Amino acid sequence: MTGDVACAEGALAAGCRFFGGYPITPATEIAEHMSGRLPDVGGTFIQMEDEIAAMASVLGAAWSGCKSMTATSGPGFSLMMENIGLGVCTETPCVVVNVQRGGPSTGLPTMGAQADMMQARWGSHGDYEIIALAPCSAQEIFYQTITAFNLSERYRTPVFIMTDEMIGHMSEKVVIPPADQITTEWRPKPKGRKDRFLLFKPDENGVAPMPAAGEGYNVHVTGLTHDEKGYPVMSVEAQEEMMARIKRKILGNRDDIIMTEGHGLDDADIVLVSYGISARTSMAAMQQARAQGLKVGLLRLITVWPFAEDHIQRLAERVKGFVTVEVNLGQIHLEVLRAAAGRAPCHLVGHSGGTIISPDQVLAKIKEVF
Amino acid sequence: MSATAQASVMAAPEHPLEDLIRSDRIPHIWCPGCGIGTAFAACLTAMKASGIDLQKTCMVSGIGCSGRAAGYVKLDSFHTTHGRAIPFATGLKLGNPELNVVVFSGDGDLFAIGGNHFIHAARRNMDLTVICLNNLNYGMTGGQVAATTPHLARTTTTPVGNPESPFNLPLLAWASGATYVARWTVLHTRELTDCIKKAITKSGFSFIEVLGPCPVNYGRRNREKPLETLRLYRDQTIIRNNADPSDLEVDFTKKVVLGEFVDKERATCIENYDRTCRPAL
Amino acid sequence: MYKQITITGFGGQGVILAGRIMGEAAAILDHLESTLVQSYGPESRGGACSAQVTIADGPIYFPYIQSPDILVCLSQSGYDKHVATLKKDGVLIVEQDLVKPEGGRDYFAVPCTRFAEELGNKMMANIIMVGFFTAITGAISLEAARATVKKSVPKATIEKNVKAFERGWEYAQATLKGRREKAAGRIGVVA
Amino acid sequence: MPTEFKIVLFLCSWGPHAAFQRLQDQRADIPPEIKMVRIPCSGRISKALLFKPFEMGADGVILVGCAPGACRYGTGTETAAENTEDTRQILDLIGLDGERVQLGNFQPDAADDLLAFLKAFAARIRELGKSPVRAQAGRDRFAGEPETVEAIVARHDVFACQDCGKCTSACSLALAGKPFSPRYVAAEIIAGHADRPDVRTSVNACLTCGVCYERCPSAVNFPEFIKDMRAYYHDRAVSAVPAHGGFFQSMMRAMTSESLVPRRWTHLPESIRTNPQSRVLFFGGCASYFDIFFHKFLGVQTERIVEDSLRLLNFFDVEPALMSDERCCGHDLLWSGDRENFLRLARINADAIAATGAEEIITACPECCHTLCTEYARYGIELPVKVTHMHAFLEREIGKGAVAFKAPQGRMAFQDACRQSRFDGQADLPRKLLKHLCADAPEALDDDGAPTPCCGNSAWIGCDAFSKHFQVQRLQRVRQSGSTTLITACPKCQIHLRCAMEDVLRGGDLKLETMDLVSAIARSIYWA
Repeated sequence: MTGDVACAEGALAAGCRFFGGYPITPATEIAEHMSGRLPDVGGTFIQMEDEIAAMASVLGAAWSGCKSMTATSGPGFSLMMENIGLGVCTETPCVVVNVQRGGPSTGLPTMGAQADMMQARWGSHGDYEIIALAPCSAQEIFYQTITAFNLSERYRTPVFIMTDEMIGHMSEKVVIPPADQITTEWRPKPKGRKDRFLLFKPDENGVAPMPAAGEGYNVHVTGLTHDEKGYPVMSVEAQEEMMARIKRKILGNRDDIIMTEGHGLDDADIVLVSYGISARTSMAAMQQARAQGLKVGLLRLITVWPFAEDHIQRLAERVKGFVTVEVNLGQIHLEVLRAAAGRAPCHLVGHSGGTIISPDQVLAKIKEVF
Repeated sequence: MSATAQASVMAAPEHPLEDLIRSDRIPHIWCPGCGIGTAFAACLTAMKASGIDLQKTCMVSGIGCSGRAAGYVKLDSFHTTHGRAIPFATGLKLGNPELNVVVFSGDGDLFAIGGNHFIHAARRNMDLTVICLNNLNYGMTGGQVAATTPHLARTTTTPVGNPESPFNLPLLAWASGATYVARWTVLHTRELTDCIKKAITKSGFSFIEVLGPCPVNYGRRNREKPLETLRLYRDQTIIRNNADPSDLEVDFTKKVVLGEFVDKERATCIENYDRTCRPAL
Repeated sequence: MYKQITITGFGGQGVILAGRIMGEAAAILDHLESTLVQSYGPESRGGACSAQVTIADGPIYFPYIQSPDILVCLSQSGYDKHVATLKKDGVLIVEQDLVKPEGGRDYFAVPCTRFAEELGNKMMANIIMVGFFTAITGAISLEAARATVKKSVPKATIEKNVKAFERGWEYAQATLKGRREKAAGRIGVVA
Repeated sequence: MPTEFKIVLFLCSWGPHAAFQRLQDQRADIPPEIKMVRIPCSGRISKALLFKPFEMGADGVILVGCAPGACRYGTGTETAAENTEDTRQILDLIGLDGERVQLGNFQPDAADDLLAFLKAFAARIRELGKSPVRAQAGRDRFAGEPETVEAIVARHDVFACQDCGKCTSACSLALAGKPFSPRYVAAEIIAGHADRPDVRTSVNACLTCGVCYERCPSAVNFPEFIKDMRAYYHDRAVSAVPAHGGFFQSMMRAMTSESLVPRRWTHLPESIRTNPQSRVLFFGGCASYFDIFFHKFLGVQTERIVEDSLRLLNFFDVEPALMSDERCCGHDLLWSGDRENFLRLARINADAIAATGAEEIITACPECCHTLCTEYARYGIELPVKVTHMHAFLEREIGKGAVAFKAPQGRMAFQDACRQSRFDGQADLPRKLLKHLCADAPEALDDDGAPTPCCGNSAWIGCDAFSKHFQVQRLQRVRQSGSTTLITACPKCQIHLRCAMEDVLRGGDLKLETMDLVSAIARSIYWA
């Protein structure tokens, strides 16, 4: 199946029961697949009038007690940013898939890129932390979609799957394990007296329990800066406290959230840093380089946000350099540069999108920097 | 504070809507002379009177003065982004069809930035009750022109008069497929309350426009004293149920028609979805 | 085993579906690994498009194909664009009536569009090509290919499509038999 | 002295009879099993007459004529030698020893030599033993077969005839000017005149080509009606004598003896590959008998069809099984009214075919195909195999592709086989093959797609000047259209049309190359 279909199947396996979407190449297949499958499992699919509405409906459904998601590509991702901000502010669990294509604006609808990575990080206004995953195969999309839902529920936050046209449209074998072998998590539920319940009072892991509408908690949910009760409070202190909580629950759980995969890092002189489809290019390039006797390793970022800066820092102490491979003009590359902090030179193999990077290009860069 | 004083507070008669209001958030932000409070009270009264399960009832608002209503109701309430109350409510209702979802918001929020969502929700016949407090301008941001501002009316962004023409909201709702449409002013609280009650208990997309004064921003710039606005509501309106929707322009130089204009049955979005997409269930 | 296959044609010929059937047959029923990537223009009918299928018995990292082992061309423009990329000892398969190969390179040809029309629906040319491809290249097994065809087409058309698949497969068998016979010097009945 | 052996001696009443009389006068010990039939000339004993005694239970036949050069009629001795030789060859094929027929030539004064000859022959026959052919006794009727004319008429609903005359206006015989009308025959039989000689003659004259049935608005199946009527006459022993002296019917009746073991495939070229275990059985038919019988005619080579079929099967990787004792399918017996012997043959065939274990029978003969497939089933004889005409096999294999055809030389016309085109509704099948054949030169095919009329005869009965007349017309038309080759689909069409070309007066006007479609394909197909 294609990466897009694997994503939809992963969502269903994770327990997603609401999809609010708007068609856009190359993410449409996810919506199409969900539209056929959701009614059978008691869920609901709706194609909204635009991506803004789609994202709003996803948040609404999340507060109704559903696991909900949407899928889009760059232009739609831009439109969703408004309500993604609302989702972050109201700490609403949901999953947003961005099957990236060439941008800016309408860009290259049928051709892939990885150039929305920074938009994922900073796309909505204000300071915040976000979780973004970048799977590199159809099988991994399946599993990472489940993981995305689990992280989203665990930390009450929107989670992004930053895939791309190449993987979205690539068909590969996907093994779907039986339901009892799939772990699905649910948002922590409040306990205790309903009239004393505080919607944003975190428990021990920094995340506040979350009821659903209609359960009698009479919650108030607002995109205004709010206190633990959820009431708007227009004050410096309230802002500080709210922001600290939103950042803490993510950054305080970095070890749980950040997933990477290392190949040949133990003896590597040069480390390729890559994610998504480019990680496959990098893997092929690494094998070719190794065959030529070049000690090259690969750090594949499965979680892109929060950024695995500790890993980079540790590697920077002992490697001769980093080569970041991504289909953009240097987004994660700048993060690597920041984390390496001058301890190791950082290079980029990237271009502005439309096609995948070939292993030859990476190999050439490896030879150039060796 | 003395015990006596406390006792006197305790003894004070309870507000009839006490149980539905987050009294810990009072005072509210609405200005003196504003019509929102009246409309909000009518809405809460209607909710109570309708006998629906209030625990299963939510209010969703967008941004603006009216959008603050969700913050004052002691129900599950959602104060969303500007213009997006209806799609948020759509997700809420689809995610859990047992919920009664009332959208309470202003004309700027629902019909300018959120206009597209309004017509699509009406087209789908989403089972929502949408109450629009129409005060003819953007009140919260200081009185800018809105999609409902009358032709030639003055606002901060139309200092010499509005060159554009306003929406006829009931006509728009009717044309988009709403199954219940009514219009009242805040002066007509009894009729308004009855209609909201009817709208809440009726399935399908219900829309109620409530004309309410904004003396601070709109009234002041258009030489309309608060009381004069209410007088207009009394003198320049005419109640005509089932009126032709195209006759429903808001133009106080002529008579403004009030009443219940549409009350029809049509399968809701969820009924149609279940029937079409999961006939076996 | 590591086989890279490029299928080219114009939109509407079912190039992508053909590629998907090949990949799926290999991955699901032949228990191999496979990837399929595709490129197409904005039009779903008439524009040039191609599918790139990699079939391997180990992991496939880079799913894109620069020089295929097998090139299947359903259109002249697809042929013109891709023929230079085909490996020297690669296998070239073309739509007999739509592609005129030049340059003396050996190739296999099947008039799959004509066959499809004879079977009642031009849309099945791609399935005939899958059948032909299966027999000529052996990249996927007959059983896997046939079962995948059944799974990949609308229920009402399964029977027709299996027939189309077998048409292509038989034609390939005949082609291969003809080549064997010719190699053995048996050209005709009398000669 | 009674004896178990029976030998028929055909004795020329000129020279040899004088010698024989002397032996009788001398009371010479002529072997008692020899029964003498005095004849005017050995040249008058046709192959049919030479064979007939065997059908009737004889163990040997002697033809004795004058010595070469001494014939009173000039060519008698020569003709007798030819007929004897042909008959011997056919006897060999059919599984009766050729030696059971012997020609002798004696002068009147060679009585002793004649006696020695007769004794040697009788001894030889004793050595060979009794003929495996058993003379038939009693009748073996098809159960439930209608016996009365009324029943036959009812069975085919001949009453439905509207007397419209469309049949007659299309009938080849009527068009050739013969006073023959299907509708008239039907009307007369309905009227109870079945036993009138002219009606009987008409029933026997019918070509059973099926054009009338094709035209009939009431769908009266006239050929089937004729078939039953012929059986009716046969039951009453008033059948007409078939063409060629009834040789073929005789041979077929001989084949109904189970103890007879034909040796059908002894002359197969070595290059042809067969496999006794094959799931495909090839059914050859009577072509090789025809070739011997008609060998004097313009190079009739119908066995070539069989050989080319086998070569084509080999070409497509099929190595078929052959039944070494293959018998006639029985078509001609059935269509000349001898239903009981048809059934005997059919039963023996069905058992023999079942015993091969094959799943499919392929035959290149349209009559064999129709008979095995349709007629056997009609008379309750189930064949446990699928019957495929060679054309269908070829269309299937050629359809798979990868073969091409050398462009034909000249222009070709096609002669349909009635059993294929009209009876089995397969007129398009040979035409598909012709299209393949002329793929590179479509202008070489002269065919409007409609089945052509009958070749002029069927089941070896009813050949006359009228059938000759329309054969000539047909050949002339083909020639006029510019064709140089006539492609046939049935060995009999080839024989009949070649016969018409033999016309000494028209000679060159009618000459066309004739070739079976199978052979035409075999000649030009190649792996592309």
